[in-house]
Amino acid sequence: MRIELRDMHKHYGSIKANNGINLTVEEGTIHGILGENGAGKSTLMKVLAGYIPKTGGEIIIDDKIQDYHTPADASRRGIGMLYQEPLDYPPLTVLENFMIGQAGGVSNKTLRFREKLEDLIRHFNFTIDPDVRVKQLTVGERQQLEMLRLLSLGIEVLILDEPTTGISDLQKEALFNSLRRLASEGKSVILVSHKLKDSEALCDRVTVLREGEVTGSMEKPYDANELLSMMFGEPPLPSTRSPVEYGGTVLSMKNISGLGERTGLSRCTIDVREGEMIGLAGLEGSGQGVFLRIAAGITKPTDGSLSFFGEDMSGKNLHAFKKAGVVFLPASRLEEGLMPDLSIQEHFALKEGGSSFFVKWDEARSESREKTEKFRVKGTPDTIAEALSGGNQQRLMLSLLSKESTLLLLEQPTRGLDVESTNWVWWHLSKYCLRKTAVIFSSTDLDEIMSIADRILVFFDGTIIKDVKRDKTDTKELAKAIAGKV
Amino acid sequence: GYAAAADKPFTFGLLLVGPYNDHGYSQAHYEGGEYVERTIPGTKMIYIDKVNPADRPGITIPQLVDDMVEKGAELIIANSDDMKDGIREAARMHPETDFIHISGDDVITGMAPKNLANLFGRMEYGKMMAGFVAAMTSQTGKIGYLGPLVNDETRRLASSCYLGARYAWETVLKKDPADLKFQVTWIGFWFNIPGVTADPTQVAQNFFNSGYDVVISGIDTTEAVVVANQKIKEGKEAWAIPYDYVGACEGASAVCLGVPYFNWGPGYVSFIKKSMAGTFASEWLWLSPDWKDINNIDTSTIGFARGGALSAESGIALSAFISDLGAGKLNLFTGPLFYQDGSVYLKKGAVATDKEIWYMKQLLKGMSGQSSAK
Amino acid sequence: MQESNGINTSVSRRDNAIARFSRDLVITVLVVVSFTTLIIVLAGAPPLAAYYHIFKGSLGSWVKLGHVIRVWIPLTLCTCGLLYTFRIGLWNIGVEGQVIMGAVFTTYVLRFGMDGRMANFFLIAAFTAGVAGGALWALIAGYLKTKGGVNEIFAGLGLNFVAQGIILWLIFGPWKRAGIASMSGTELLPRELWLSYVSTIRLSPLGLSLALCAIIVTAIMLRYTKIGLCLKALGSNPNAAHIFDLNTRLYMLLAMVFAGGFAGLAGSMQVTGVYHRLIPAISSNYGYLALLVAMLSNYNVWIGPVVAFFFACLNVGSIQLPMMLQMDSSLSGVIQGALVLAALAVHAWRIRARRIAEETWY
Amino acid sequence: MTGFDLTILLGGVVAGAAPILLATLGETITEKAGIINLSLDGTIMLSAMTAFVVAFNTESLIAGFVSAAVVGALVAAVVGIFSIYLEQSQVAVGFVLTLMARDLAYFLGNPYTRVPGPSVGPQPIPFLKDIPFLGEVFFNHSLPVYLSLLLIGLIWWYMYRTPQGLRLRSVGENPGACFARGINPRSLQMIYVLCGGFFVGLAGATFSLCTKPGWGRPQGAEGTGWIALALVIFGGWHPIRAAIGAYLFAFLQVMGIYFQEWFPSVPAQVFQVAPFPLMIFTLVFINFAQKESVIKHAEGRVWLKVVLRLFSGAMPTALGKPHKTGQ
Ligand SMILES: Nc1ncnc2c1ncn2[C@@H]1O[C@H](COP(=O)(O)OP(=O)(O)OP(=O)(O)O)[C@@H](O)[C@H]1O
Ligand SMILES: Nc1ncnc2c1ncn2[C@@H]1O[C@H](COP(=O)(O)OP(=O)(O)OP(=O)(O)O)[C@@H](O)[C@H]1O
Ligand SMILES: [Mg+2]
Ligand SMILES: [Mg+2]
Repeated sequence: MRIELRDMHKHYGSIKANNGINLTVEEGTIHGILGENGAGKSTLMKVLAGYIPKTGGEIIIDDKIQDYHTPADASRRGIGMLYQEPLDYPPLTVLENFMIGQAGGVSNKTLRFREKLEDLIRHFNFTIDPDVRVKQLTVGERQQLEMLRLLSLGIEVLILDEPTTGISDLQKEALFNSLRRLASEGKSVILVSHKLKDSEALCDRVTVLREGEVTGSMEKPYDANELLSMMFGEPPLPSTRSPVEYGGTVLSMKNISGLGERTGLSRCTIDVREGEMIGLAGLEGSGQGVFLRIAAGITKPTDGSLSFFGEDMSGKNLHAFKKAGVVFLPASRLEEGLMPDLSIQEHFALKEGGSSFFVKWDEARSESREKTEKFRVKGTPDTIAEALSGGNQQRLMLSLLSKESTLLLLEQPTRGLDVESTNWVWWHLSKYCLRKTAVIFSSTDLDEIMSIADRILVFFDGTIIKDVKRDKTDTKELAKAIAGKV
Repeated sequence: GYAAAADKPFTFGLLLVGPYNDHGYSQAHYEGGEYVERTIPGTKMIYIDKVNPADRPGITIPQLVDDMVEKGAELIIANSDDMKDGIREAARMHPETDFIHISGDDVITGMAPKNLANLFGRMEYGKMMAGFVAAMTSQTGKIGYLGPLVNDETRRLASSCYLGARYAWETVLKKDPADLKFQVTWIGFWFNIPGVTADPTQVAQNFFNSGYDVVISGIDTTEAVVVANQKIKEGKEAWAIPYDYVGACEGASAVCLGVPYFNWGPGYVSFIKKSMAGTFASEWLWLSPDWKDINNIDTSTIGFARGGALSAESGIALSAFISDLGAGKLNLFTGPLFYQDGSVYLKKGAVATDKEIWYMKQLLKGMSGQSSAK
Repeated sequence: MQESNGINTSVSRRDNAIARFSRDLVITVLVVVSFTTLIIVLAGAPPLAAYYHIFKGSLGSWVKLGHVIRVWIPLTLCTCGLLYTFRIGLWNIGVEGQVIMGAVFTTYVLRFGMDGRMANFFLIAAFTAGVAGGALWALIAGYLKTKGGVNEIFAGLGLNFVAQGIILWLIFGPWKRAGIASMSGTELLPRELWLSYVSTIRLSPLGLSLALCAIIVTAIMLRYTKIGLCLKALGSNPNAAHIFDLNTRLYMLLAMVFAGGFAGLAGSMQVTGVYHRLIPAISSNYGYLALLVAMLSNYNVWIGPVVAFFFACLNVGSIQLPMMLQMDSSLSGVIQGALVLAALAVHAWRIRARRIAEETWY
Repeated sequence: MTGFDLTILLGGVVAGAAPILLATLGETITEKAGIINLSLDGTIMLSAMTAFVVAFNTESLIAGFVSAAVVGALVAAVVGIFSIYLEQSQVAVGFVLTLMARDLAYFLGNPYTRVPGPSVGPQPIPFLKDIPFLGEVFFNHSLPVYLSLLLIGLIWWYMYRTPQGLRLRSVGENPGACFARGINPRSLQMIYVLCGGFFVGLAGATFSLCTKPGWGRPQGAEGTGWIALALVIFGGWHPIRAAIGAYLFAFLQVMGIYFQEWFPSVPAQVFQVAPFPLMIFTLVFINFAQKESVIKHAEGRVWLKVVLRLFSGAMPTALGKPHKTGQ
């Protein structure tokens, strides 16, 4: 099936998410959509999948103009999409997830669909148990399930929005193989991603979006630099930071265990020294989150001891940790990091501890003015956090950090940021290391960890299975560790 | 009060605790007021019903009285025991207006200001008749009494019921005293307030389910009759005796043995005449039935309307009972009578005084149920 | 609700806000009036007469105005309290029970002063106790929420019924009048313990000034103090509390204490200023009504009292309906509910309109 | 009443629980679909009034029940429209309606206060009613009671054994995903809101035409709506466990009368509120049972596991958060 998009428009108020996009996807090919954050990739795909209404433009399927408004219509026309954030039902079983949307009526159809599902699983030699609850699956498995469901609907064109975030290289291989297989069976695949590597590995052709418009497209073999310039204007400069010598021990953990995420954390023992920049590698939810939250004093360890500068912190409350200069920035900004309905100015007033009973509004205002200036946050003191873009929210959070912090705990600090913002963030953080602040960050992107961290902890199933200096290891070795092989 | 000028009508106000159309206590008062309008020309009634904190949250008696006085009321009647404090307070605020508190005793206790009088009917006679027919009818000898809240008045009425029943059981039917069971269950107020009072429907059902075949209602509403109707539909034998209102048996002739009712007209008229003449005085009026014809609307404050389920012979026995009471041949408040705890209420041969009857400190020996909210 | 971006100046925002507000008001009122009229006609009564009597019955004379204000005082107190809990995103439906417990604690203290000596001392002590009682009852709900993880709505509801049980038990049990157990409540307080009032309009100046203070204090607390800011922040996103080192539980409890305290004060007013004794229905549903007031005033501390006054007028005036038109007075409740619904509808409709406008922006 | 007979007692419980059971089941459906209808208490009153007035004027019980159900659905529709389509706070709308519907009932029902009217007669089921114990308890009632009994199983079967039921649960879990799968979450939720309201309406009718025949102020149904809401949680959003809760509650209420005589020192009124502390306790326990540490602690301890499963109420993930317009 051949898809052609003509002069597609999607506007959110003043924001032109898609602004006159033309794009053609040939039958039986794998087509890559590249672009920085907010380039308009997801939006375009959601329109194509009928999930959101378009503001203007035409969708042409096999030379016929098609006008549809719901995902149902789209899948009836053979178009199905794997969304950036998985749209399934964690509390229900795999089989139930598979059935919802296909099965109707009141007669019990479980058996028929069980067969159907098991056939598909075998066909792609996946390993999913139809009877476990989806919340027990890994992100990768959830994608697989979703894909099988779409295929069982008779999908001709499969759209995947950033399917490679947060899944292991093994799962990624499995996924890519099945995609290749689909293409060979004559189906079209559209792959949305930030990641050049993925597109290069898989796609027959890529189209690059930027600020809602097509900046170019390219056949195999690809010229990485040219693609980068299409994505970001000029190719981004790789981050550099001058080496610092470490000071005394900031944080030391002994046999710390804790609950949380899927795996929890078990018997973790490390020391962190002033000025160290430590990267936490591993699949999403292998214990990094718990580790960071325990270190930040948000989660209480079930056993083991933890101390700052030699002072035992066990039994101390969050406040004590703050006093010790620990700062934690969560991955999800609006969910965990900021107050969506509060203005930038109110955020500063809130941060301003002090014991005064009344709020010093004028001070807060002036401070927010200068900080937004300094951190290049696009917004006025009265802009509410929700109205800021993802990157600007990240900048706002960083601008709220106090200089006196001794330990920075950052959960995926560059998640969803484009390369420029990313570089800016690292440049900013490196200044903290110079001030003898220890920085611990987690990331799903190995290359990033390799380029930034000078010490790397690899998490697997809630344990640290590798703890090395950056210059003593390489990507291959880490990748294996992440997959559980040491 | 002062004599009303001939041209402008004499307005009197009525504060009803329940709905004016409740087929019970409040409707009896409402119709009493209508009777006044009919019989004394140039009188006009204004009323407000459901005057109780559950139905009218935030409303106080003085506030309502203020309003009625504004509307020109020169005499105001409060028909419920629990308006006692409010009406007294209001009477103090409006010394130029006359007040009647039904079932109160401020005049006896001397707490009443000069412009507040008390009025009540000797319902114990009505209740005796109710108890009488109940005992005459009951097959199982188990009589249930659906009591409202516990106070002197309700104890008095429940006890009168029991005395009537005991008289029928022992003297008329010559049955063994031990076989008569008279159970009083209090719900907590004059009518059901969900989550506040016990549910009279459930209480009545329990009576019938556990062998009681006659339920006498001491409350203002008609649950007893409704449930009895349900029970005969189920094929059980069930009778009920409502309270307060002459029409309470309507549509329930299959189960209703009769109803002891108030006829407020005569009492109202006497007070309003006085007030119009400017001779209103603080007095305590406790009116008896007109024994010549207890159902005479112009003269008898207490009546007993016979119900469709009353058997002929019971009816005859009842007539005899009534004439004996009327002739004074029979006074059930005659000693020896004992309180529930065995202490003496009336010594042998002693006849109770009005005060002794009015202030009934406990239920009588032989009745079961709580004597006071402990 | 929030402006799409902070660029336009606060001034222009304010006056078009006012314009919007007045337009909404008109629409809402129109909707409600037509709805109510329909209901009244359904009940077979003359609508105009009904409205006339409600108006005359509430503002027709000084005495009536006094009655209105006497209702307005507890209503306003409860509303002020609720603003704190709404700020932090708690639905303190337990306010009803908090009023009751305030009244119970007040009565408990006053029972020691039944002989009428040292009246002022006992009154002050009683009001303090009332505040404490309400706050305590709110704290229980607060702890159930923060420690027990019980949704405050159900905790509150449950506690309302429990409070109802306690007050009944006291009135029919330990605190009953000698030999009598009746809904008419506990023994009447001696006159010394009644809140003094101006007899011509039956209005207690102390109560009035308390209510006014409550409004001002609340306004300042919410706008200019750390506490107010923190409540707003946590209401916006409790998950980010740890970033700003805010103790969510502490502030939840704090908000509950404020709400309960004001509610308890309302309870004290009911006992000392209105009924002069403890009755089972002492709360007069002002707690629930205050929730409507808060919603209708869009949680605004200045609009709140105005709405409260209007609601009080409805409550007092509606007594005329049964007297003059043989209609049930619960019409007032219908009108109040309809108002809130209509307001919500208009509000929603505005948001829709704005979104559609943006969708079609080119 | 000294005559304490378990059979009669339980019979009374089954009969007395009918309306509250209907309401609880209705709300369970609504909340399973992700919408909280807080207006139950008012809805029951309004539908009770409608049922009586209609039955009184048309002299047809059927008409009474139908009209009540329709009214119930209508009130629910308001909740649905406001929360699903207008995206307003469900709690707010529901609460307003609670108060408003109740007052509306009192207002419109005023002329019918305490007038004797029609009521559903008993319909013992032949043969079955003669089974010694069970007969008296289950098969000696009126039709609405049988209906309530029947619905327990029916609703369970529908929810957990049919594809439609699967949809119902799914929309309560993640409406967005439903939309992506071509199910229109809004109309689906709306349907079940209406459906739930329908049953609540029946509950009201059962009050005024069967359990507590007649209309008055107070009618006697006041407060049950709140209890039903609590029972839904008590039942962990599962129809059968919700039903058990309803019966437990009815049992306590009936026992109140016996308590009055067994513990005379306690005023009758107190027993009326007994169930509410119980509800709070249950809610605390449910929460406690879901704590990770507790679950970990239960590993291996069989009996503890059983208790926990009993209380593990799985709240629909999207409860109270309807699908926002696709952007
Ligand atoms: N709720 C909102 N209200 C108003 N404007 C909004 C809202 N959400 C997003 N925006 C606007 O959308 C634009 C970008 O937001 P968004 O985070 O979606 O873009 P982005 O490209 O992902 O940004 P980044 O790359 O920094 O993450 C910003 O200008 C922001 O003001
Ligand atoms: N719901 C929304 N409201 C306002 N603006 C939006 C909304 N969704 C997307 N946008 C805007 O549309 C633009 C494109 O968003 P989109 O999600 O398509 O970017 P993307 O290419 O998928 O970025 P990413 O790689 O982060 O997924 C962004 O600037 C964003 O601000
Ligand atoms: Mg995207
Ligand atoms: Mg983004």
